[in-house]
Amino acid sequence: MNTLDYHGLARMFEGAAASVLEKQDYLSRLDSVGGDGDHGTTMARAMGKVLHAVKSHESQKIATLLQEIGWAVMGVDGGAIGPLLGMMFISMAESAEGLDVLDGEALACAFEAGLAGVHAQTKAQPGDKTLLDALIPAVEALSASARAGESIAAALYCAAEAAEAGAEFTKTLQARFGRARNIGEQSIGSADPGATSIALIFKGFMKGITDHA
Amino acid sequence: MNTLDYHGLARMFEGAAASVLEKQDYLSRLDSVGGDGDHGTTMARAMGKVLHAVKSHESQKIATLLQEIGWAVMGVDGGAIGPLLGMMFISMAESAEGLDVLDGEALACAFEAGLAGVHAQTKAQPGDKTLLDALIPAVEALSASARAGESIAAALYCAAEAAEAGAEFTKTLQARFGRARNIGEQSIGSADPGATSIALIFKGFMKGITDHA
Amino acid sequence: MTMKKLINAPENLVQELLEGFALAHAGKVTLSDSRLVLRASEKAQDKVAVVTLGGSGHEPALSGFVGEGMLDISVPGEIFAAPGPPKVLEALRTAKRDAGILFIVLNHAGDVLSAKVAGDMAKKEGIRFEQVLTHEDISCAPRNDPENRRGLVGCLPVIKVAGAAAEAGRSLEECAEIARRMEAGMATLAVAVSGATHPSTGEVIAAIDEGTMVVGMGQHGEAGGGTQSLKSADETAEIMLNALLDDIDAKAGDELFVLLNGAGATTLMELYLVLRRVNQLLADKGITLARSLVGEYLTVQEMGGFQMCIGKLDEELKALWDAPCDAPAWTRK
Amino acid sequence: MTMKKLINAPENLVQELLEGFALAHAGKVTLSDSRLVLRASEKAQDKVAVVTLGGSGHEPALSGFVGEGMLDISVPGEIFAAPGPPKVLEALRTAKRDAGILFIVLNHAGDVLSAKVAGDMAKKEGIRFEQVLTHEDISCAPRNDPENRRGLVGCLPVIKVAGAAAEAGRSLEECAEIARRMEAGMATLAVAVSGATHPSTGEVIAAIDEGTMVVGMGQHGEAGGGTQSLKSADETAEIMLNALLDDIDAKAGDELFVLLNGAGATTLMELYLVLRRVNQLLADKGITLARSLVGEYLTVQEMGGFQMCIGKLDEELKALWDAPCDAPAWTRK
Ligand SMILES: Nc1ncnc2c1ncn2[C@@H]1O[C@H](COP(=O)(O)OP(=O)(O)O)[C@@H](O)[C@H]1O
Ligand SMILES: Nc1ncnc2c1ncn2[C@@H]1O[C@H](COP(=O)(O)OP(=O)(O)O)[C@@H](O)[C@H]1O
Ligand SMILES: [Mg+2]
Ligand SMILES: [Mg+2]
Ligand SMILES: [Mg+2]
Ligand SMILES: [Mg+2]
Repeated sequence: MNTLDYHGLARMFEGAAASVLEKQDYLSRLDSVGGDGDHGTTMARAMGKVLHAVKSHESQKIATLLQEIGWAVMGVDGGAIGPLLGMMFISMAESAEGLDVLDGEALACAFEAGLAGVHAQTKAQPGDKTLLDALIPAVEALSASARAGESIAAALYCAAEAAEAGAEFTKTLQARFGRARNIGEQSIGSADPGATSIALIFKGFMKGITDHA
Repeated sequence: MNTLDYHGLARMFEGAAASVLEKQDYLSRLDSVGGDGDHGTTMARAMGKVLHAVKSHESQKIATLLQEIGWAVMGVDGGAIGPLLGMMFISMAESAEGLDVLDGEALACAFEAGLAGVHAQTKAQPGDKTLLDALIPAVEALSASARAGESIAAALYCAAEAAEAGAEFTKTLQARFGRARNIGEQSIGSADPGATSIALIFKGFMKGITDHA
Repeated sequence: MTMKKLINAPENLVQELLEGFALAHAGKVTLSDSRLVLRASEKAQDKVAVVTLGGSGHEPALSGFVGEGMLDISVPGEIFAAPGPPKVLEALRTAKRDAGILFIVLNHAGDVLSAKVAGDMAKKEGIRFEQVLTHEDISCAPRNDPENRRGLVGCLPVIKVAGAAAEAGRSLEECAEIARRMEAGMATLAVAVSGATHPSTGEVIAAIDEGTMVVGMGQHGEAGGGTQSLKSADETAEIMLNALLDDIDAKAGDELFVLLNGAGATTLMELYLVLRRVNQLLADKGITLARSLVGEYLTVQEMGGFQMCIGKLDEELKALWDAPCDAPAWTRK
Repeated sequence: MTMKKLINAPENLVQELLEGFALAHAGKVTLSDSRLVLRASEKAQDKVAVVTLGGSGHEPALSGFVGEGMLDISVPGEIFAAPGPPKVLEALRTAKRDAGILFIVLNHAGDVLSAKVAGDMAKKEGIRFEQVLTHEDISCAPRNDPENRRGLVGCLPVIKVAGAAAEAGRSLEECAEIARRMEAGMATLAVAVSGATHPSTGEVIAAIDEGTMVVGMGQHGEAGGGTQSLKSADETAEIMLNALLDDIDAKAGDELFVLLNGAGATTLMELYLVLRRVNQLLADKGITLARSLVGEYLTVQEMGGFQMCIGKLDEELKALWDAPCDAPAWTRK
């Protein structure tokens, strides 16, 4: 399998939803440390919308599915995470516009566009203890693997590993963006909720692909 | 001593103030049972005004002193007790109008007028657990004693005894007037704060007269 | 003492709060040297004046209702305690006019006593006034025992319509009739979910157990109703509304106002939920929610809970309700 | 869960509260099917529209500022959470007009992100708007680091003057300039004395120890300041005012507004005490308390405490402040 079609993409998102939903409470607990404790709830609502979009979607087109998922995620009134994640998927959609399947290069381009979409929304930089600290290494690992000609499953595996390492690394960081910024040094020691969600999403992407491969 | 002059009256009120002030906290505690716990505070403020009126008063006239005391007591923003007690003294003033000294008969008339002044303000009846349950027996005892030709000190002594018995008796009653009405049967067992104040005032009247006699 | 209040010396509390109040609403009210709260711009002498009295600690009540189209004078007392008769008499003297004074008194022992003593003296001085007593709390006495019903937030709609009538130049008799009509068709019930502290003494007002609420709570935390388990907004709305509708004998086709008065800590959010449910329940019964008012009007410090006050409206009362007014706690264009 | 709130199912909370809100203020606002809060009577198309967004649970903010002379549309989010970009974009589409839209955004991560995404899309659709960010909380960043200052109750005076300018037919550029001028001269500081509970999760928001207070509390109980022993009203007023005066560099001769915004459980009584002291302190410094506003505008559920917001006024801003408005939370004749 070296290309991803509409159905593969749908399974990736089903995997992401399952992976996040399983950890809902844990995500809220992480957000209680320095945020408002709603991250798990918001993510669960977002993933519910993702599942609904996947199930009810009819176009069979990659770009429109991504577009719809992005818009659905953004429609969750839950603070910071909706617009960030939503813009990631919408930017991916723009990159995948017109394509019926994504090969490794196209997938790398799509994720890079997604990352750029997130960057465009926030001034947060690597090391600021945000979802970027998981997303940047994930996208870099994915691109490197895909462009090296590895399979899409392998690329997603690398991305998931990198995202998890990135989320883990946020434990050592002090929050400089989002609500957690306000607690300053007290944010050190616990992982960033947004980064943890990114790790769960990539883990789910991978499982979604490989479990049904 | 079978008449009461201006100075005697002043000493009576000084005695009443001392007697009440000593029990301020106890009065507030009684009011906490079914009322708003402010009775001691209000009475203390009222007695402060009484003392001030006595000290600063210049007319040397019984009626105007009573009038001023009544008005001062009413000027205390403290709920029910101010108008009731104030009207008592103002009604006494009306009865004593023009007199330089009060003999037993005049004193009885004055207190009877005072009681009538209180009655005119409230529909409370004997047994309703209000200050009337101390005031009515006190005035009756005072009148009986004075009209029997006993000394003013003796009449005040009888009044003080009767007031105290009346206040004690309120423990057996259920409040039907004032804030304590709202707690219904729970008011039984503890004395009515207003009746207790009346008992303290008459005790003070008597001590004021006899200590300086 | 577990008080978490931002205050200064308790003995100056009322004076200081009134100074701040007058400052905050300088265009609408002024504070006299003797501590009466007056309208900033006096009403014409040929119109009926509207006067009331009552303890402090319930802000914005009652002084927050002073202004164009509402009260001319409020006489604030100490915290939770009626002002003494001398101040009340002074207010009546200040308001004295040929057109007369509508004197609105909430049924609480201290207020009634002060009003009576001051009123008797005012009568002797030839001051013309009509007294209207508000006593619409259904929790502690049945409708046929009005003397034992407390006056709660129902004073506000009475002040509103009577104030509008006075502003419109209606006679003293008419103003009194309007106030009494409003009062007669009205009922209030309070529910408390959490207690408060007395700001001068630091004592707890109405400690309420975890998981419970008290229906029939008085304006100062006096009992009068039953403790029950804490209910949802919808259930609470239904319990209270049914009791009130019963009391005023409301029927399909009636037009009502509903006033939800927050006790202090209860959020507008919660009150909006209650209003929503009240509207549904009224609609089910064919009764019209003709006017509503939601906010904190007569508080009990930081108590949690609210008073629900409903009342019958006719065309005239609706028009008076809608008339413009400009008081600190109620401005209507 | 120690929540003592009158609510129904948490997942319906915002929808239900908005329905009740729209009902309570039916003459002033309406709720659209997609949950935008709109003015009951639309503003003329040739005038600038004013739009904002923000989480719920802060009632009456922000939807309580919708009305004549203030906002045209507010986009309410979930409890304490910004609405997502799709709703915000819909609001911008609804408000679209040649005169343009003044888009007021409070500086909180979620709001800013939603506004940015929606704004970028709106731009692509040719919707003309100017965004003004409010960020006047002095507690968590110095004046030269405005990006890290939160937007607290200062949005209210900005909405008031910008809304008045828009109502008066001023151009989008002028409205934006007025909003920015007001914002630039403004500073806010919050103090909390007691915590609250999150109405959907039941979690404690900012538990505050007995006998202490927290200066610099954020709008959702986020820290940002220091815990200190509970002070008197006078002392608290002085601590807060001095910090704020310092921040805006106020000088003798300046004219300021002072807005005291109750957090939820703190009484008007306490706020009046604070205003009284603020006025004394300003007078001592030769600064004029030109306008004041005391009440609950942007609450944090039943939290105890308040936000003090001060700002410089010039003749134009004073006139705009005084202009009539008719929103649920602020009516001015
Ligand atoms: N300005 C920002 N830039 C980048 N990421 C952010 C920003 N604000 C928040 N985040 C991310 O969002 C996460 C919090 O999401 P969530 O709890 O859903 O939002 P909120 O804080 O608005 O409740 C944080 O852990 C962080 O990863
Ligand atoms: N309506 C009434 N008639 C007669 N006495 C009353 C009445 N109301 C209150 N009292 C008396 O006043 C006392 C309470 O006084 P106080 O606590 O000063 O007033 P308040 O209850 O207004 O705070 C009661 O103990 C009772 O004796
Ligand atoms: Mg969060
Ligand atoms: Mg959130
Ligand atoms: Mg008492
Ligand atoms: Mg009292």
